[in-house]
Amino acid sequence: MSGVPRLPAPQPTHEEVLVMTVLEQPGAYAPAPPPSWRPRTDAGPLLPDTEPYRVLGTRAAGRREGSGPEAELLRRLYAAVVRGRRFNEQATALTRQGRLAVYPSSRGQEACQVAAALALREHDWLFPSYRDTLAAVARGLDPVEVLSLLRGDWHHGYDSPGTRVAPLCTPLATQLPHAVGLAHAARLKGDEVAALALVGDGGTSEGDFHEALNFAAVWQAPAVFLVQNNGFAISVPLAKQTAAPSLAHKAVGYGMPGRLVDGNDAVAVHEVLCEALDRARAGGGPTLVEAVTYRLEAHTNADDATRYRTDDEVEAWRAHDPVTLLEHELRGRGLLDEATVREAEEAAEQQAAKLRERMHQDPSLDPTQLFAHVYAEPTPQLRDQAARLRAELAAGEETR
Amino acid sequence: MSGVPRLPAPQPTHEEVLVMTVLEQPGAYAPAPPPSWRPRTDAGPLLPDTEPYRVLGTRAAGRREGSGPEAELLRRLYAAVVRGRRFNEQATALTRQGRLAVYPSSRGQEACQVAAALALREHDWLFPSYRDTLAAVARGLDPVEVLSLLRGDWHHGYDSPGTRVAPLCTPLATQLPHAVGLAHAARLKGDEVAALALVGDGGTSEGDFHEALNFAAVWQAPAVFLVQNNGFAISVPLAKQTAAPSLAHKAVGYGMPGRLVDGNDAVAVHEVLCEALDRARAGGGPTLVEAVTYRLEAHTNADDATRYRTDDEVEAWRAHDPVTLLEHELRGRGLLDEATVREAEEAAEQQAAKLRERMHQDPSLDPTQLFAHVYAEPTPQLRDQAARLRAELAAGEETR
Amino acid sequence: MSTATRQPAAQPVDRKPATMGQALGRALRDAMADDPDVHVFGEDVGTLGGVFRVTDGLAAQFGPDRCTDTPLAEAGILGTAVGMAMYGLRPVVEMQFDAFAYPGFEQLVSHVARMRNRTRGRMPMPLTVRVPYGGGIGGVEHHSDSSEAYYMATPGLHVVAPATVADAYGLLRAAIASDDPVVFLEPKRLYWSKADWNPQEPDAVPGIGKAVVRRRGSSATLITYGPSVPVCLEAAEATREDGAEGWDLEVIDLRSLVPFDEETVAASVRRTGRAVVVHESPGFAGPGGEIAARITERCFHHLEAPVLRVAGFDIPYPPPMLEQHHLPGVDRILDAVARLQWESDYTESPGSAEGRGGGVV
Amino acid sequence: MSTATRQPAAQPVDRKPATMGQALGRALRDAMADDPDVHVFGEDVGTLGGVFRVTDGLAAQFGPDRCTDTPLAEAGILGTAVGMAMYGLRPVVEMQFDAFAYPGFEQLVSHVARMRNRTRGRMPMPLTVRVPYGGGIGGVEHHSDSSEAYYMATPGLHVVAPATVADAYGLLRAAIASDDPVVFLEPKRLYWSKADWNPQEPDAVPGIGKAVVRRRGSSATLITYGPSVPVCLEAAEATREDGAEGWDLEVIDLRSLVPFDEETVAASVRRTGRAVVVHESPGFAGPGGEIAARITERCFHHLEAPVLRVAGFDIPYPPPMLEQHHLPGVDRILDAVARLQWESDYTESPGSAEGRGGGVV
Ligand SMILES: Cc1ncc(C[n+]2csc(CCOP(=O)(O)OP(=O)(O)O)c2C)c(N)n1
Ligand SMILES: Cc1ncc(C[n+]2csc(CCOP(=O)(O)OP(=O)(O)O)c2C)c(N)n1
Ligand SMILES: [Mg+2]
Ligand SMILES: [Mg+2]
Repeated sequence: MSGVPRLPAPQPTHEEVLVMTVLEQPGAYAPAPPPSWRPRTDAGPLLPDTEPYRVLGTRAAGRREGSGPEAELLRRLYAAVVRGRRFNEQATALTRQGRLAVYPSSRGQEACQVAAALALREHDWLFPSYRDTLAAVARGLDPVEVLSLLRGDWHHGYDSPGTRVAPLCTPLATQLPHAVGLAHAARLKGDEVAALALVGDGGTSEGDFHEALNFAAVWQAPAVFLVQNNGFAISVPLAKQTAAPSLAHKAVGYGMPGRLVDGNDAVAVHEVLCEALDRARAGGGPTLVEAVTYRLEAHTNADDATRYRTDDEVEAWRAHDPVTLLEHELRGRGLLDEATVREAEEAAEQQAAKLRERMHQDPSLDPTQLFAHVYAEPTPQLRDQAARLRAELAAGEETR
Repeated sequence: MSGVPRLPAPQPTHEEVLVMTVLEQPGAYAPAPPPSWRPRTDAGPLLPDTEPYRVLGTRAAGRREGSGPEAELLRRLYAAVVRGRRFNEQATALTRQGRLAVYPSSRGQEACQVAAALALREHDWLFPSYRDTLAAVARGLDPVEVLSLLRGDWHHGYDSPGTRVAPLCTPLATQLPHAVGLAHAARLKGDEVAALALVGDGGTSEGDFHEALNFAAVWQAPAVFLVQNNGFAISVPLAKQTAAPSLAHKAVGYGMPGRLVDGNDAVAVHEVLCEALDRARAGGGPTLVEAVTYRLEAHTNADDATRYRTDDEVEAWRAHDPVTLLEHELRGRGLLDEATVREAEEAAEQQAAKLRERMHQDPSLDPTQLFAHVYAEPTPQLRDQAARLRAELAAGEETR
Repeated sequence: MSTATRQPAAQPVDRKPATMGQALGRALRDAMADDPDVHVFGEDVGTLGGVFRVTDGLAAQFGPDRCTDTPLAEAGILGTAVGMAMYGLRPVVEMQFDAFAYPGFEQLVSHVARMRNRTRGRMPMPLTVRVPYGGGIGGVEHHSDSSEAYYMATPGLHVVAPATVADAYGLLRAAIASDDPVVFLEPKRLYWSKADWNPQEPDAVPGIGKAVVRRRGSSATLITYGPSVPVCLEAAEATREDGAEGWDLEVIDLRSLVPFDEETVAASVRRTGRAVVVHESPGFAGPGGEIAARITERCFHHLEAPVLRVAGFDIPYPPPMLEQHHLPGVDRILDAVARLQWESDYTESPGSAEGRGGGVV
Repeated sequence: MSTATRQPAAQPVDRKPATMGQALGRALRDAMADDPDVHVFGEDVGTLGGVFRVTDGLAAQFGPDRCTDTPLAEAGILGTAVGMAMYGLRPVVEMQFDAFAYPGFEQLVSHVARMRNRTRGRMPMPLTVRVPYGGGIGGVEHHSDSSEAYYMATPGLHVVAPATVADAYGLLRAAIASDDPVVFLEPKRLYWSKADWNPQEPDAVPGIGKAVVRRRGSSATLITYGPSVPVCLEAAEATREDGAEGWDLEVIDLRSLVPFDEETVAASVRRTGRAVVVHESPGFAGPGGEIAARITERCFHHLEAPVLRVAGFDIPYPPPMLEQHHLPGVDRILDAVARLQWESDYTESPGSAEGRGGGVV
């Protein structure tokens, strides 16, 4: 990977042996305790705080006014969540117009999406799930390419190695070990690269979540895991998903820090992710971040959320909207004049209009491309099948 | 299941909804916080102690002299570990005599094996792995039947429903969800039954470990998970397996208590398991117990442990031998006279001799039984295949 | 273990249009009502009633302990189902989509399929694994797999795929009543297919393992199952209407891939002398290979042409906008029928075939 | 991506007996020496050198970052390998035993096999998955599975199984050099098989996808791969020595199941007119079905008899004391050859076959 900042040679990963965790205890039977008994790692610092970390609207934000977060970052986040909100609306509208096969909206989760994108440095990688189109778009990718999977013209539309955004991943949690492997590989190569992987609350129940976090911790891989706990896995509420005090409490079981953050507070999420990514890039190992947020729309346009949750609950969360929270903060600090608002909204509208226009053009597809990338070289059998399909298509052309 | 003690009707499992874990925080932006924000479960009681729990040879044991553990239990445990040690030796010898295909010895882990077996009540279930033959034998199963898998005459030899010991499980951690499902089923039926599942330190890295513990906690299933952390997964030491402060620290991430215990202290393991099983049977949910122990022999007779660990380490652990620890305690408390020692050793020798003798008889096997239990009714294809094999066998008989 | 099945009601009731999805839901409801050991669980099967609404109403009727939303973990679902079956329950689990059953593969292959055999019959696995499967509904990646080849290659599993409303009900009841594990493949694109049907008096369906001739014919046999059954029937009708070729095609619906009903298939092919196997799953190492090989073994001297296969291509399932090119359709089936060597009877002059040498006969 | 392969050394060195295990280890070592992007990892592959010692010495020579003991989690191994491949490495992972690859099935099917296709070639998966596989070594349950049917049915994977010392080296080098994922099935019971071989000048082996005729013959073709190759060769020799039947059997070693070398197989069967497919994996829905069906499609008019199959039974792999009854042996192979209808030439009188009716021709 050219142009990637280089790290000092990586620390030996497996040599510096962590040892068995039994402490000597004064007792009458004592022969000298076995040599591999040493004091354990201290669990304390790995445990999450008891309350989700927040900046917006708190005294913490007030106290920071002098130092940070600077106005610039607030404004960038604001513009991005406004654009993000509009993007979600537009994409949902495209499903109604038959231009997307399906859209899992991140409405209500824009703070997480945008903060994730902006927290990344150029050479970092993002590992999104199907719900994280917005994160990819906020990172600067072409929205039409990002929507390829959900439009249905191909499984994946953008240049992953070029953009350093892995394909939107559908099988839950399966992208997490990819992030770990990639981060580990980068570290082995001495590149200063971190990987940020996104997963839902439901996804934390999958075995792949467990295996990925364990590998990351053992390898001290520069990976950060952001759980967007939006309260539901389709219809299943968090209470049926886990009995844990918080999802961030899973971290200590792997030996990495767990952080809990208000997922509707873009500044807080951004700050926590930046910190974790910095630590990762510097060789400090992985972090698990749980962002508490809420999915304001149904699971996808095909879902009927009224079957499993009340309007009241949704309304209550609307009052904690990530866009409003940020706007309120900016206004309160005198950082938002009407011009800035108008500018942000116009930019959002323009992006949406352009997207709409481009998505209303039918993609031109060549069905024989189905055989082109199954292997580097098609097998003889695939060549046969491609030829047969070509013949069918030609025959179809003729009869048309 | 007849004769099983009945519980009062189970509590509704999913109705009493645990809710999202975000606390209100005083802040300037505050509209009323969403209604689903409630104080979280307290993580504190779920965290393991900082030192493995011990009884033998500690002041704790001294203090207990009046109340418990009573002499009777100590003597039972002692007799059982002596028998267990001898059983391990005999089984290993049988591999050298070609009478077992393989034997994964639990030498050094007898305290865990025996304590697990004795902690169970009649209607409880045990879910052992391939290393836990001794636990099954200590529960009173026929050793020859228990060794069927490792002898190679069949995959499994004893009556699982009858003995309430699931088959020795080879694919790591895959027996854990079985234990959860069974415990949950028993609870749904109102039976007062707990399931104790055994797994190794290596096995905790598998996705099935994660999924099983999560289901158990969400369902509040009466299941107890005993991790025998014997320091190695074949050649891989714990430090390459996990970076966690302890394996017991994984519990909090599921919302169940984690307990750390000296796995070579039979009394401590027994006590911790009894407590956890009682809690489980009473509807208090699952527990994760990590027992810190050591595998004194190679992984199996086919393994060469000198490739990955030093004699020094093994020697040090020999000095912390579970049999010696118990014997020392009993002697120190005047509970062990020479007659008792002789009696225990003779019983162990008798069991071993009988086992040796029976294992030296070739089992009589009918190869056509291979088709008998693939399905309740063999398919037509299997009937054909069985007939063909029968014909081959008959032809072979003739030419003999 | 209960094998009770619903008795027909006393007085006949009118048949009304029902969808396959409704018939499946009814089968679950009736099975749960008849046997308290039947438990339904999986992702979103409770409150939501499943993403295809097949389990709709079950949680309300039987309570959340009989129809349960689980955490999101397929191995956990199958693994706990194994434990529940060990305690005498009859779990019916749902894998939300075909490709999302793969995380549970280990539990399915190593335990669900093998527990009875391992314990010599002492621990049966009366477990039904419902899998909405196959393509044709515009699903994005991982939502349209045909995974039956994996299950067929796993001894110890029954593999069933209904194609009609009546079979959906009858076979699911049979699957739940079976003391063996059944992978029950529900063709997603047939969920909304309709037929006149009476839930009070459901049509009798023979037990698992019996194929059925859906259309009698004499020219050649189309052998298929699940989502391709209506396509084959359409092909058979098309060629009759078309008239030109004058083919009268027999269509066999296998209903279950395991056990495989060799007798029905062989009898048909012996009669017609020609056969095409049709399925959506990729051709290479797919069900068609086994079926064609087995027919050839049993009917070699009755075959006028090699048994041909019309299958999905040997590719990962395509994106929605291209799936119609992948799925076996009427044209492709009739093309294959046309290649069944109608012109000449090669088999009468085997000596003339080119390229053979060094024969020993 | 490097596709460098080792150049033959200048001066010839004597060939010495080597085991297949040693040749595989040497292939790994040479690949790692030639390409710093080749990383080996898995359970116990480092310090221990693997339970079959195939990776012995690699950690010592290349350090623990190039040959790494992982935590015990097969999905984690395959999943992190995917990520490493995304960053340009060439991972070679070991699944400790066949049946212990199943927990990684999801990663293998949904990502390893599909990433190239998903990304239209932008993210190739140059990943080798080594799987010690098959029976015959007295392994207890889960240690003797033949799982190739699963991999063959998964578009996007190459499936390779060597049968000789030279092929073990050459095919493993080719697998590692391949820009596509290869499931590399190492027949466990051949690990200790020996041949004269020179690691300095390893025999040239054609790339993945080429079968080889291991023994020329004219009477019938035995088609096989991996652990059954020596058995088929023995059967061929036995019948010659035996003399009675006078069969001269051709033996084809497929070497790779995907890509499948139809040309070599079809050419042989066209010549001999008879074929038997032999493998250890269960017969039903196993590799033999595909192979037999394909041969029949290609060679129908050259066949004197249906292509027969000799395979493992359709059962979970048996316990050690019974495995000899399950494994296809010389007798069972020769029995199948005997059933290839040597007596009469039925094909000459197709009209006489009983049970056919309603033909249209
Ligand atoms: C392995 C797997 N199983 C099931 C599904 C089907 N599915 C898609 S989204 C979803 C819920 C996911 O919930 P969560 O992880 O909380 O993410 P969210 O949708 O809330 O962002 C399910 C069950 C899947 N995609 N992958
Ligand atoms: C799923 C799976 N993967 C790999 C193996 C091969 N294997 C058998 S034992 C073992 C090590 C297990 O270590 P641990 O869990 O600590 O148990 P111990 O052997 O120390 O009792 C491995 C890797 C297996 N049995 N199952
Ligand atoms: Mg969610
Ligand atoms: Mg261990």
